[in-house]
Amino acid sequence: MDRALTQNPQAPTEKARWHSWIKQYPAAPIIVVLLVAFSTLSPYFLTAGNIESVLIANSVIMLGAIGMTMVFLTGGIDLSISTVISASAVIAGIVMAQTDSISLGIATALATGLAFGALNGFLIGYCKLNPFITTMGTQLVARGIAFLLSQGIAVKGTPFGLMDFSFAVVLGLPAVSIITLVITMLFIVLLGYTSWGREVLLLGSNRSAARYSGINTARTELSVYLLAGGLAGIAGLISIINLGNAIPGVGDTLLLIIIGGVVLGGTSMTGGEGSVMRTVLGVAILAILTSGLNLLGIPFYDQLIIQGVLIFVGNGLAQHLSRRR
Amino acid sequence: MFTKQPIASLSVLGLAKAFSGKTVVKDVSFSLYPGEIVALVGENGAGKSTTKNMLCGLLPPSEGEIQVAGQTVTVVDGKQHGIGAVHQELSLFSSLSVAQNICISDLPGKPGRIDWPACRQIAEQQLAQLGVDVDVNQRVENLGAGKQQIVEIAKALLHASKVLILDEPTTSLTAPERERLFTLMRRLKKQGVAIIFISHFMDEIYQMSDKFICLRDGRQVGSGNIADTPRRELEEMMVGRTLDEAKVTLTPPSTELAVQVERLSSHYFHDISFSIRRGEVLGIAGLMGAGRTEVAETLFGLRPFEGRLLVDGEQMIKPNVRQMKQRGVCYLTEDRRRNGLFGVRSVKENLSAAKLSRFVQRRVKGMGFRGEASQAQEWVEQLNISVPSIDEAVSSLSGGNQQKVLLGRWLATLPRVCILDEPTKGVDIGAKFEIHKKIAALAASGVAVLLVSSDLPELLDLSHRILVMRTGHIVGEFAREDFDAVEIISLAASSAFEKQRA
Amino acid sequence: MSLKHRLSAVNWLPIAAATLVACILLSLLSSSFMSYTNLQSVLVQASVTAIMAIGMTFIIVTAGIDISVGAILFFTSSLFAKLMMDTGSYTLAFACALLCATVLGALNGVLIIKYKITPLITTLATYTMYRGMAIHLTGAQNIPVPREMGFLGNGKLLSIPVPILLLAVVLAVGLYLFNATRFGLYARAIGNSAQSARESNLPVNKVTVFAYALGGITTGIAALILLARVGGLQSGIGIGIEFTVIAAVVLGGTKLSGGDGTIVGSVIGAIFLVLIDNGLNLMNASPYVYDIVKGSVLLIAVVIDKVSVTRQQQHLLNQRAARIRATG
Amino acid sequence: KLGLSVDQLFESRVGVLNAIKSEAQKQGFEIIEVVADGDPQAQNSQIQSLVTQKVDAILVCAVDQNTIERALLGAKRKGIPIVAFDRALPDSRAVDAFVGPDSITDGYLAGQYTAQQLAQIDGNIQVLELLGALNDQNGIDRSKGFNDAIAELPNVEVIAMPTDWDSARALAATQNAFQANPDIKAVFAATDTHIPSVETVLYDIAKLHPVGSDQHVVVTGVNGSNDGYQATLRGNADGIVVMDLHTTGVTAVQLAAALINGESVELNNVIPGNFYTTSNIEANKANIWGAQ
Ligand SMILES: Nc1ncnc2c1ncn2[C@@H]1O[C@H](COP(=O)(O)OP(=O)(O)OP(=O)(O)O)[C@@H](O)[C@H]1O
Ligand SMILES: Nc1ncnc2c1ncn2[C@@H]1O[C@H](COP(=O)(O)OP(=O)(O)OP(=O)(O)O)[C@@H](O)[C@H]1O
Ligand SMILES: [Mg+2]
Ligand SMILES: [Mg+2]
Repeated sequence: MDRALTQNPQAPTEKARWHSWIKQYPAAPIIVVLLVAFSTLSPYFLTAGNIESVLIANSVIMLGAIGMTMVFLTGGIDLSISTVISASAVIAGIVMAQTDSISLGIATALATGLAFGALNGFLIGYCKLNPFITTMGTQLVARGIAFLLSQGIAVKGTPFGLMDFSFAVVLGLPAVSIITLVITMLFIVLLGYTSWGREVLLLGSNRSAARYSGINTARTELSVYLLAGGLAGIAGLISIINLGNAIPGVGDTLLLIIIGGVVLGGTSMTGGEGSVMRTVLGVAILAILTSGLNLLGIPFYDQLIIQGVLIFVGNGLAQHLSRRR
Repeated sequence: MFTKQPIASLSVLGLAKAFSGKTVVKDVSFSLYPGEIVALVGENGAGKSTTKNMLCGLLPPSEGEIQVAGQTVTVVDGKQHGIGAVHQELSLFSSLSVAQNICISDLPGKPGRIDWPACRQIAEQQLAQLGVDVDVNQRVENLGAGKQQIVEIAKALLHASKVLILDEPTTSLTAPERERLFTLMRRLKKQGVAIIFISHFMDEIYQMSDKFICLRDGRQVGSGNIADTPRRELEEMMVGRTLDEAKVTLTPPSTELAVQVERLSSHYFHDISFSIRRGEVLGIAGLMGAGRTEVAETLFGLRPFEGRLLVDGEQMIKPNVRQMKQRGVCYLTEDRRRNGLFGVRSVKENLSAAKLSRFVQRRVKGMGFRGEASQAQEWVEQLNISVPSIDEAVSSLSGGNQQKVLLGRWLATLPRVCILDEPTKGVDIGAKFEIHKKIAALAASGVAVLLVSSDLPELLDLSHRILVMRTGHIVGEFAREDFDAVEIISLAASSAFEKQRA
Repeated sequence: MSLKHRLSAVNWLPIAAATLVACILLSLLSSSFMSYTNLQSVLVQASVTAIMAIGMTFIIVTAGIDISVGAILFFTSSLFAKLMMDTGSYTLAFACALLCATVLGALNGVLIIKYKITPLITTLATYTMYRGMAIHLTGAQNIPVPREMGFLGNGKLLSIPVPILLLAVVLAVGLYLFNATRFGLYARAIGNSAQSARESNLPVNKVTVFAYALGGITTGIAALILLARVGGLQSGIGIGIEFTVIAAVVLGGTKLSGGDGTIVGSVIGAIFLVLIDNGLNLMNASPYVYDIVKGSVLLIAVVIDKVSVTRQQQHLLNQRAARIRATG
Repeated sequence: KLGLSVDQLFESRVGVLNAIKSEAQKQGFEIIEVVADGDPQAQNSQIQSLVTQKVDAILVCAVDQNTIERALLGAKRKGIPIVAFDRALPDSRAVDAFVGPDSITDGYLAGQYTAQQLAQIDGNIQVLELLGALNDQNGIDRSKGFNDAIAELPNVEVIAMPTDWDSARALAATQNAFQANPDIKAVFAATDTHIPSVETVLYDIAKLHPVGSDQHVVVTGVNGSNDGYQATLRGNADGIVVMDLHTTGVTAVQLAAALINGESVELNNVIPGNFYTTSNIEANKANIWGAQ
């Protein structure tokens, strides 16, 4: 009888496991291909210096992308992440320039991010406003605040302690990458192994069903935007460490890169499906791609074209791999 | 060929379907002649819907041949071949109007200029045939589940000139609407339309069909004339084993009140009062749109209300779902797709969704889900859910199995008050009996059960008491010894008759 | 159906109300606002985004999105300017530009249905591609267009500015397509549920490609107007406009989740967005407060929208409750 | 090998890049070019990748003058000379030489001319200023220079409108500004690529009168693009400050070559812009990088 099927589920075969793994991480094969290609094509690609600079340059993007991942999991979108990064950097930069206190700077960066996150979360979670327009509104407000407070130019006077930190190396990795790594792991655990994380996924999968199951959808949603804001705050601070100064436009160009990284990793925009680990891989694709194409000396506009084409080729590849048995 | 029979409207030979290597339908062969109604029967997950999907061109068969009116076709095109289907899960467009939904596959007028008045007229005609009164300009999302089902049927009828496939069309319908549907099926039959009828209600199958095809685990295990096959035999052919005597025994309830409802009113109902005792099964009968679902949802804290609601003697003021859950109340929704299932998530996660904290590992508070998988596996076995693995996405399950998952989710919370809205919607006979036994056992253990169902025999079998609702009011109450199917239906329906007369 | 009932289905009413409020406020704050010429110039300014928003509405009701329209605009303008410069033939340049915009739009649709990647990521990829192609084409050079082109940007026919006329034409065609044709209905149906659409045998692929192609051609028209108005190709023209366009559509009452939307709403949404800038310009606001004000106004607009929708629903519910009480 | 790190691609930047590339070719240098597309973090890592590739010198135009210091110091430690072009890095400890415009003076030249033209008018004079991006130092400096010069007139009110270097926004802003203040007597565009937009608006409201006419609105700009050149030639614009992109590019490579050879060079090499008016612009066509 076929009931046996349910009672002793077949031990997954090697092939089936590979199959489901690829499904889980559609970005992985693309990364492998890119790594192999670039390291053969450019002798500089796998040098310590290059790896280090790629890690540092993508730390801000990674933190923003984690926030965006959570928001996407609920089926929402947060366009304000990029400019909240800028606003937090500027406000923290000003506070640090005035007080020369790093801890106060960290606190303000975090507080700024959380404040914007709370605003988004309240409006979207409790007032049930449309996430796209709402965060577009806060995006502009955050950008405006960043420009108003800094008058458009970099805020100078970053404490030397923070500058030194940018050169610090822990376990052979730049300190900012270690911070990013720790936060990433934290969120992998938070989303994958806590009831809060599960509630976020369920909420995104079917909001109405989540309500019918007794999940406090408004509060969960608020917490997601709040955390995304907090991460943007930290990202703003990291941008100061990386760049030495707080600049008002630092996050503005990152929005599409962040969204691209998240979706490339395989987190769906409609909610309920995805993970931080996928986002790590998605961001990695973009990071490897830009670094590799730069090292190969490909002209900027051709890089753009190649990036676009590779997204389709890569996705085709991933789909092909997951379809084959 | 020396047959005197007319050409088959539709015939299939060795039809098979596999999803990523797993065969779910195999060796299905039959012919369907004009003017005959063939019942497609089988347990949940037997492959009925999958077969239907291949017959109406939604899924390409992995193997086998389909002939329409004697011609072999590679892909079935519903409109061209005159094949219409009512799908198990509603396939309506919620933000379009009823008229637009009904006509969408065959719009009147030119492609560049739809004739909207004609469209409305067609829709009104279709609905009039089914004898229901629905505003065709209304958006479908504003209709209750029952009326949506009617719209779905009206839509399929429109271009089913040769073959009509009905996949569990009656799950959301109450007796009068079923009767109208059957009348219509008889008329179509007379007109020479061949009908494939999928249902888990044996009464209906014996009432309506001429022949049957029985599937078990994706294989065709029998076919023949309904008239020559005793009901018992067909049932056993479906499940592949001998069935026990299907009779649940009810234990008398205690006197302790679990739920009291006093003068409850909302936008959907008015002045509702009743109480449920521990160990009692209280049934609510009514036509679709009577407001039963709204009462049930209100009791679960999903909707605002006026009046008093007491659980265990404690008044609930503006309760929310969480508070009701803490009091041990659970609610099984009638609309599993919209309000129940987390489609892309796994069976395991769907089973644990209502009681996440139950699985939380204690060592680090709030972290990890130790025991989730084994619990889920246990429920899968208890409810006999047919699923390749508990990590499978719940949306790939068959309809009846999805319903079981949902039921499992709430039974897993070990409720003290159980509100069940159409609990056996789409569940096969064997499993339905198991669920009935479970409900009876639940009541026997002191759980108060509120049972909302459009399946009157189910209500009569399981309830201690039945309330009858009509347009938002309670219009009658029957104790078990006074149960009378005819009287209950006429009480529930009288408003509909009034409306027709007016 | 009662009038109230009918009105509740008109989902562009909230934004229309917000626009009206904004107009009243602005006419109080700035004496020059209510002049005929200013209102006309508001419409002219809105024409580019409004035309694009009409195309985008079709895409969004299919539950899609097109991030690449800004890049299509950039590429189309580049192609047009380049062809004008190299060949001097208006016919050739116009034909190629509009054709190319349509093809690029349609390509988005084709890629979406071929690779089954979400529309966002597909159009994000084509956004970088089209942008790269545009820079490749012109080498990031600015190219002037002939003065006669200016007719498209600030010429007048029957004393109505040409961009407004073009907007009216596109609006009329859009309304017709949306409300009277199979394509319009199918687009909404697909946005509601692609699964159901397939079950109902709708030509999902064709409709999808056509919707994106419409997004492309409206972008092409907008590109030509913009090019005519700014007098020549500038590197990066149009990049970033996609968010304004999407915002106009969403403000207009179209759901990003698809299935439901209005063309008129999108146009009003575009006008509303231009009003904010216009008001700030008229009031001589400090350049630094622009974004803050714009953001706040957007937030207020969604709140107003929400409140009015909720009130309408509440009203319908009360009506129902009264009916039920009456039957008792 | 020369590393070339650029903030973004647009017309005038490409003008300098072309000059750099042709000069580099003449001197036998190979060029490795990276474009940051406006992202300071990207530029940082790109500069580091240039260091990794062991270039002999780095020519850099910064996205933000204050934020690539870290990467530049890294290069400096490897002994790679650094030449900043177009955008000054005034506080940098890493830069060995700068070559580029003096944006304050450029703005000042345009302002000075405008002030002269408006000097005879009595009463309150309104002047429209189309700002560049609010976070671009060159834009900020041009504005500063222009305002310094115009402030010499006692009765001037400057109406500043943000444009973010975007012509469409410049167009809308000009249109709205003329609605609110129909008496605007002069327009200053931080980049002369916005001048065609200004012409569109003036034409719309029937105020497009050539230089010399009574009702002429004074229009000036900075840059030297073909847009500005043509407008000035037509007489719709009074004049433009033209940056000498060719000299900038050539000088940048020469400075780099000198530094590689260990020669000491001047730290600040300002290439002044020239103000050409309708009367003399045609004669100077050869000096205008954008003119076609
Ligand atoms: N898209 C799919 N991917 C994988 N498996 C599927 C898919 N659709 C159906 N199945 C599997 O095929 C089997 C048959 O499903 P089907 O829906 O045909 O059953 P059914 O007979 O209609 O049952 P029910 O009475 O419960 O509706 C089930 O085991 C189901 O899990
Ligand atoms: N989502 C909804 N939006 C608006 N009205 C609704 C909605 N759902 C149901 N209704 C209306 O509420 C009334 C009662 O709904 P419903 O059909 O759920 O009642 P019911 O007694 O549970 O019937 P059923 O037999 O269908 O379960 C109907 O008139 C229906 O039109
Ligand atoms: Mg089924
Ligand atoms: Mg119900």
